[in-house]
Amino acid sequence: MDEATEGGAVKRFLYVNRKAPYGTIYALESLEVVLIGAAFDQDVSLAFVGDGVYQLTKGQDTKALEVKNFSPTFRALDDYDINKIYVDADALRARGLTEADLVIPVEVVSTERMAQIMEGQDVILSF
Amino acid sequence: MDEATEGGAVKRFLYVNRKAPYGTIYALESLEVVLIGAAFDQDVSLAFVGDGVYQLTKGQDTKALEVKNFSPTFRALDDYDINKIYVDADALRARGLTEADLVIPVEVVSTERMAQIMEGQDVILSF
Amino acid sequence: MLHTVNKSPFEHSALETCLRYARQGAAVLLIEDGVYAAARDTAVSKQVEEALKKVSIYALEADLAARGMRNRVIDGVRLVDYEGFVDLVVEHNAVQSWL
Amino acid sequence: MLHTVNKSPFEHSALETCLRYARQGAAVLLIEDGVYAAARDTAVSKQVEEALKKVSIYALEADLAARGMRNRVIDGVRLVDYEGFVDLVVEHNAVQSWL
Amino acid sequence: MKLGILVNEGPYTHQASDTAYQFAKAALAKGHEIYRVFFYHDGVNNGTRLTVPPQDDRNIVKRWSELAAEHKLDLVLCIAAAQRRGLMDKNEAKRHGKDTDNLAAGFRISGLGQLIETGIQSDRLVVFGD
Amino acid sequence: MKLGILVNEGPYTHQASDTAYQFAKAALAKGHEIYRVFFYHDGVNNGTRLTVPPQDDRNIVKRWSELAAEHKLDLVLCIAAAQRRGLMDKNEAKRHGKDTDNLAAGFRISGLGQLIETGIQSDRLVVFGD
Repeated sequence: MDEATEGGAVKRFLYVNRKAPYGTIYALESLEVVLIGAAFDQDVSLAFVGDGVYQLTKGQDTKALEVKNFSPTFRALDDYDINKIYVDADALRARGLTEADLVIPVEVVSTERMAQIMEGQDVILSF
Repeated sequence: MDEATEGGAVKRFLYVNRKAPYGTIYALESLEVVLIGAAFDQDVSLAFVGDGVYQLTKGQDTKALEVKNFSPTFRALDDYDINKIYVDADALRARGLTEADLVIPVEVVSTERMAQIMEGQDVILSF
Repeated sequence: MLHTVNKSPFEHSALETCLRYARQGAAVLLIEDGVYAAARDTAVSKQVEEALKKVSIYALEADLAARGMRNRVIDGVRLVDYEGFVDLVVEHNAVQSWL
Repeated sequence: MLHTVNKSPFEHSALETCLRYARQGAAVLLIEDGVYAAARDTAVSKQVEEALKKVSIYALEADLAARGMRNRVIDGVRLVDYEGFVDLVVEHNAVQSWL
Repeated sequence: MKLGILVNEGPYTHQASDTAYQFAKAALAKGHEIYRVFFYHDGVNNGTRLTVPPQDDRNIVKRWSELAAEHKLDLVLCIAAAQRRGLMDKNEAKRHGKDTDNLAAGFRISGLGQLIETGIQSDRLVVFGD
Repeated sequence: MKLGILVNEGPYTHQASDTAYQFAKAALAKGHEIYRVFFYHDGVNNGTRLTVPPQDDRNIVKRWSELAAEHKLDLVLCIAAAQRRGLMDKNEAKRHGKDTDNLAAGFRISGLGQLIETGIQSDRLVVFGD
């Protein structure tokens, strides 16, 4: 355990996003947690694995569903100094996607690297 | 369309059970529909596919979960003249189960036979 | 018979199970997160292309568009709007939802 | 790290995804419908037996019993009650729930 | 044609209620009749009048109430499912000694028999769920 | 040790709330402290006082209320999630012009910040959901 956690001052928070958008509300409500959490000055990372990578795809047009397209909100994360955004390479590949298909710059990582990132966290919020 | 359906008198109802018990309530609440439906004198069949076969396993003991064990209720189906109960052979096999592991006598059928049974229905209630 | 599938094929077995039971000439309508199965060049697209030889496959356009998948659809998968969904229900003798 | 899995391995990808990320020495606790993965002689039991070489696997006894799986558990999978669940949480630095 | 609809999930969390609503609207636009919309499992949560969705979001409950008013739709919550989940009308509230009810306009609470009847009376039954 | 609990699903439909309850009870029995139980997504449905489960079934809401009373647990429903799903306390009902509220004893409604705080203040956070 490092000093920061010992002192209780700053914890490493990881949000693990595994659900596609719109079919269920988890993706949208998770993003609401991330935005609120940004005010707490913790060490925040976001992981997108499995269907979670679909949250970040470009070209979402929700008009016919009569729901709000929340994908542009991910672009605001940088304003909140949330920029540790990890995307599983295999998850992208299995879905025929590349980094160029995503609405924000991300760090595409291997399974092994993602596992390391998860291992180094204090609090893991999974949705 | 056969005479029965044309006349609106008797319809073929199929209940398709695909969810395991206890992790979610769908299995229990589906059984409640079947029992209520029995009073309507329709032509009723039950299909158990995928995890649905777990609803029928012997030896369920729910005491520590503090929920009701509803597996004995399946034994009451016969009293309601509901005896067309089909279980997918592959679903059993994949889960290491045999007919002897189930609380009621069923007809274990191939995928092709199950597909035929589904095709012959008027109303399919899936849970 | 019309089958509907509303789950992502990458996380759930619903599509796979549906395709096992769907018989020659049946129709499969992909809705909600199920539309991800309609996308080209994925780990499941071969399975869907293979299924097209046996069944008709439709995808709900509103769901594809919402997910940014409108322009990635496998050749042979037909797009429908909600009225087209209603037509499919009317045209088939029964509907099986693979939830 | 402690991982929990509450989904059936036959219908959902949660266990498979969990095992991909679980590192040497991690603990995996099967709960709710996730306990079906602890059963012997199934289509996924080989995968679980393989995983036992890398991680410790536990299953919640109350969930196994409810599902009639109490006497079908793979050798090497350890059973815990709710207090054992609490102990596992306390013993590991963080918990990752694969929902 | 006469269509029956079964909704198995509550508002917002799953898309089921949205899809069922768009399906119902399209069916009515094409001149079909909706025999009944039956809400089961968490679907009963569509019938609460206490939702206050964000202003930039759709109001799922209100939308059902309005569609029901416009087309005389029969929106039925399963009574057993509603009791488990905390949905009740005035009668139910009285019967169970609760101080209030929470049912929205256009919905009514009744037994599971109404679902079976929907299957019998409709030419097609379509199920929306998780 | 100080434990935080997040419950993401409503009562009865998913086992999440049951498992979280048994976990909380076991943790308290072992002498641990529960910093807070936060209810998010459909989890807010655990906080309605209008459930009437069958007599031979457990009363999930009441069980949480009683555990809270006995151990001074802090049971918090997320306000945004509660608004979408029709859960409100007296203040919220007044603020939104609703004629009633439906919050059960022992629960309170507050912001998402309380979840983050639970993560910061607890030694472990355990998530229960679908």
